[in-house]
Amino acid sequence: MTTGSKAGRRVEWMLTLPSLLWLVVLFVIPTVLVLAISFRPPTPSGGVGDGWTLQTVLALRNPSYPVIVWRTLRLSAETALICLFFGLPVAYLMARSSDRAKRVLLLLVIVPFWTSFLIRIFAWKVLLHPEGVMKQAFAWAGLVAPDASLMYNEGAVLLVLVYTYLPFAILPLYAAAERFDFGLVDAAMDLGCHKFRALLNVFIPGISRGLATALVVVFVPALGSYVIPDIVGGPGGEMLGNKIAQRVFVDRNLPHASALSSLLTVAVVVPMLAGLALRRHRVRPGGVK
Amino acid sequence: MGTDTGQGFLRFEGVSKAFDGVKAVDGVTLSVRKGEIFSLLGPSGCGKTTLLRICAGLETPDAGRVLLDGRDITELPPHERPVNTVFQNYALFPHLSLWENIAFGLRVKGLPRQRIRDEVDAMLGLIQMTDQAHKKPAQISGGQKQRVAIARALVNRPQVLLLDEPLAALDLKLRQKMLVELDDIHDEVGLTFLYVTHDQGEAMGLSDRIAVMNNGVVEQVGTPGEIYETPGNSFTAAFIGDTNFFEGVVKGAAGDGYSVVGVDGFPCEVVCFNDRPRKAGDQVHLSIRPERFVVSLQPAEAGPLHNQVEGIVEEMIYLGAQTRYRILAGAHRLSVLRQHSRFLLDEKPPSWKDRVWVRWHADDGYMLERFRDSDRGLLPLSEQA
Amino acid sequence: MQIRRALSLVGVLAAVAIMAGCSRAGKPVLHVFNWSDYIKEDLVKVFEEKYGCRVVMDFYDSNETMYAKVKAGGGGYDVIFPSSYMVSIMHGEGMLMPIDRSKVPNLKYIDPDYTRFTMDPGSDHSVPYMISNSGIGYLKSRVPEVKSSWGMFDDASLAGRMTLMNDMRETIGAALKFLGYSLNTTNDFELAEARDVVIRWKKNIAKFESEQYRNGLASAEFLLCHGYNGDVMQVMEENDDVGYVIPEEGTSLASDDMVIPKDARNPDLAHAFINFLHEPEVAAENTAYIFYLCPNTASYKLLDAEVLEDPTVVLPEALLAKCEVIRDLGELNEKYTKVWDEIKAAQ
Amino acid sequence: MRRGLFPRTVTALCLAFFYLPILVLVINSLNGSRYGGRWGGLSLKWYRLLFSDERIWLSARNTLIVALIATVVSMVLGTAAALALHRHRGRLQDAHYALVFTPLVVPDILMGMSLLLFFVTIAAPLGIVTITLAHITFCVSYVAMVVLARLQDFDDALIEAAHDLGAGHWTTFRRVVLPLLMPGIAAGGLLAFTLSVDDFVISFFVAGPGSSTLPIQVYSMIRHGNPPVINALSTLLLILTVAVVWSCEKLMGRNYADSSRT
Repeated sequence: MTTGSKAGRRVEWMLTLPSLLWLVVLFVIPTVLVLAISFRPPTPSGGVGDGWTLQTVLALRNPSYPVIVWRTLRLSAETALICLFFGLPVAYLMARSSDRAKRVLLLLVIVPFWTSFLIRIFAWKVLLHPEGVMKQAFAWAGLVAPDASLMYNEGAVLLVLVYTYLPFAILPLYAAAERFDFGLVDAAMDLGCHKFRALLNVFIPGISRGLATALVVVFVPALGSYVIPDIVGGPGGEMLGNKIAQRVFVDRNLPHASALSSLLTVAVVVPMLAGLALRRHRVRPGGVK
Repeated sequence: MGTDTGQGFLRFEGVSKAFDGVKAVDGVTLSVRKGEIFSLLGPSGCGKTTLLRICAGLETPDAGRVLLDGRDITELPPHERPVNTVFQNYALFPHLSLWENIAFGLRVKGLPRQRIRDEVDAMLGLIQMTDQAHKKPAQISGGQKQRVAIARALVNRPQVLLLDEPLAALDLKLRQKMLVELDDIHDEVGLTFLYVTHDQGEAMGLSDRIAVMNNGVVEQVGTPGEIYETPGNSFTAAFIGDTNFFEGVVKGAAGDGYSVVGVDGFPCEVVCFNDRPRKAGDQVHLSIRPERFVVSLQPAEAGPLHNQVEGIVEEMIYLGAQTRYRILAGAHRLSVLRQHSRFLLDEKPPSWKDRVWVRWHADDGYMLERFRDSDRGLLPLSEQA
Repeated sequence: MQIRRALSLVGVLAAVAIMAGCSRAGKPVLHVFNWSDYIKEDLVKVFEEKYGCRVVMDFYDSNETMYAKVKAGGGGYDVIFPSSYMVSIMHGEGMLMPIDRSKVPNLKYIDPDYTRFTMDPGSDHSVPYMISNSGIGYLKSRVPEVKSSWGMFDDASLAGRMTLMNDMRETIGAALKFLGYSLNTTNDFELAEARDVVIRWKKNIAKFESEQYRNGLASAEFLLCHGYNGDVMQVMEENDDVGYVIPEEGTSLASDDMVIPKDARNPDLAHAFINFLHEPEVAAENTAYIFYLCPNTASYKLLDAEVLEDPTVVLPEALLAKCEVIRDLGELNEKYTKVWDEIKAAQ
Repeated sequence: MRRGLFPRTVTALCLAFFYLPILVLVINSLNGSRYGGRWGGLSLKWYRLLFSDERIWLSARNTLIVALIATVVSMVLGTAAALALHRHRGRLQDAHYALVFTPLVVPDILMGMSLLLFFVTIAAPLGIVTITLAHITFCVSYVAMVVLARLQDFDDALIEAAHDLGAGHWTTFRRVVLPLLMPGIAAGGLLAFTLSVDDFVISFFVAGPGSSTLPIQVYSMIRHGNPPVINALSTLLLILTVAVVWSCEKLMGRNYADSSRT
């Protein structure tokens, strides 16, 4: 086509420039700003001081942070793994269903997406209410003490995280399973594999791209969770997101908030970009034709 | 060699095009006469499609020019050229009805509504699809799509119609039927067709003239008969039809227009027709088409221009119209076609493991220059046993 | 062409949205930033009608949140309701507009006794709104043996069903009072002791919460909560099983004031709003509804005796002597932030 | 091969898990008691309260305005970006791709935080404008990705065919590329709209006085304890959602039947 020509270049710039400029101004510059402010001192009145300092970043060594960072990583990883565990059979069933059943199942998975996510979290508060039906049933069964609360602990945070992100895991898994050739499973069984082994050895590797995507789309947003631990988490369920929000909305310590954000940014964006660079070069080599 | 230097309606002059440093088209000069069906024939990757796309304006050549009716159109963008293309997979617009697909070019030109309606309806009549006009491309068959694609191009009255392997997506039966239809359409509209194909059968059946292309260059231009009977080189001989190749050395002359050739692995020397000045010691390829051999269970009497070798039937494949034999003769395996003619049924057909005699007349062989090394992979050189 | 249909639907929606906007355009707008449930909404409607304007309210749950939001470019509010110590911080930062006394004639009703709670006795840049105290709200039927002490948070039998405020000055202050120290202390040892007390309490509480405890108390989600008197009293209106005690060790008193930020877009209307809330009838109605005391002398006469004699609204002198107003500590505020961080991070 | 018992059980459990909270919420919207745990008789009072709560409708209006603008702008920017990424190769597009892709994986809170700092630094007054700018920023990437996926299936020969038939760049774009991409662009727009309407975290960071969107309002209502009204609101939204999905499905279903398979 006209890729190489001058007119082609002009068209390319015309198409590229709007989104490029927009994202540079409203995404790159703000992110760099966060990184920069991490090295500024805070002022007691809640502003950003002049000059440069390592104090803020070094303050991250304070023992209170590793606890939160570790909890954030652990809860996110647990969420991702649980979502994969439950998402896989669902995606498998969907991919093997008739076209009509597929559509219905897909809709059933997507519709909760379209109810406000805050409202769904709030519904869990009602479900887990210490005077609610669930709790009373548990107490009656002797599973929990009569005055105990099901909420405000790490378990509740994990439960609601899984609830929120499970559809995000199902969709890419389903997309991958849908493209998978189930004849391969039959072939493996024909070659003497037990059905479970056949699925493990053929189906799982066959949808590895989908698995990776599902893992990323659950794990990464979970790292930034803020609302869920805020609403159902207790004093011991704080995650990195809550700390950032606290620094911004309560302590008004922007450099500290920036340092924490930078930590999260580096943890998320750097591996992402590296993966992207690798994949783009593998998948889209050079030109078309 | 073999390039056409005469004046023509559509002319390529020294056209070259490279992709990522690889030459797809290398200094091609060709001319197409007005009103003829001209085919570009060659294996995939030979540059024929690139040449067609250069003609359509979809690629810009790195060097050379394209002239249409004496006018240089090299720099003209595709939408300003008086040529139209029938694409390989037809490229019908899936969101438009067949009627709208055909009307597309006229609408873009901004013709009056009534005129568009008339022309599209006439074109639908020509391809006999008037009753399907409202359908979407997804709802019709491959053959119908092809007809619509042709109609969509023809309705613009191009000076040249470019066809990029238009039959490749069809099955064998349909292909044969469409070939006839294409020919009919050509007769009816009397346009110049530039036809790209890798299928020699299509090219032979349809074309007035063929340009055989390989590695971005034109190997030979000629009528189908010329190309089959007197291939310009080993590549053409191998690509057009099936043949047996033997590497040989000219030993000397054998009367007017014949030479004696020594072939390694043959027990005897071979007499062969020679139309070029060759002297003893020249390296040549000897090409003999499988249908030119005669195979029988008894040796025949030798004549002055007869060749005969003895061999063993290694393999036989029944093809319906004929039988293909693979016969080990000396150090060579010969591919031989035997027609199932009534005249030959007197004799019991040779069978597996039979000792047979393979004969051919000196005029049935053809001597060619040796091919370039780069072509080696393309050639079905007879196996050395 | 369902796409075209969808697009036209979007167009209609847009038109509706814009028309909904237009119908209200033209009226002046007063942007108010307030604590939640800290004003009787009906009074706001009265004000809107009287001045032909529209009042838009946003809410916050702690002084720090409010300050952070306003500081972070959340300008454009006309009236804000910070506690006194926050008023002095904001004033120090030059964020406040001086009060034009001529536009607030009702200043004459301000209770002179009130001056001991405020840092701006002359109403130079702030006008008092309400006096509040913090204490313990609880469910009478579930916590029959309630003690009027901060020590209640050590009661392991209520573990997981109690809340402390998510407010560092209030919660650390409660622990300091429990230990018998001043809640404005800057003494490191006292603060460290208080920190350990809160960390101990933390094991028993469901969460640090400054707003949802009202709802939690009302629905018996929580059995015992650290909260403000008026808030708990409002819950009591709905659920008479709820009780409120002020710990005998003393507690924090807060005077929440009304201020007009420098960048207010509608200062005249803001002055009018402040003046309106000090109309004796309005102040009385407001106090009777939200159960905080408005220091407006003329309004006292209009209040029910029940309210005036309620020891949690108007504190008895003996208890009052043990209470303190939270003060701005300037740079030393950071000590509290640090202690608060340690509390939050403790396992 | 039969569909096993295990996938079916897990799927049933997951769907129950998805819909249990929603069921609770619908039931509670009709519960006369203010507090979830107790049943206070069937009542529509929360719906009446909802319709008289001006703040909810104001924030709904804000949400709608933000979402519509964000959707339209991100559809334009995203489509252009997708076209550039699809058609061109080279360093510029590599960088462009990274730039478009990264916002998809950056947690909300980081985007909210960085945009807040940015707006504060340039002294932009926070409000509905900053919310809209923020929403466009994350919506662009989603639209671009959806359209790009659609472009992968796009037959470039159609563009060549249009040129060949005499159409210039603009005509080709308008009459061939755009109509064929429209389902993709619409899908991207729908996604952007959904995301914008539901976004809380980013809006919360960059919101200013009186610019509350519906999620911010809902959050504040959850915190300040006016839950039954939220239940009523979300029940209504749910009914609306199901109605829209259902009618879309009807329309699409008919459309599929029309054009069979491509």
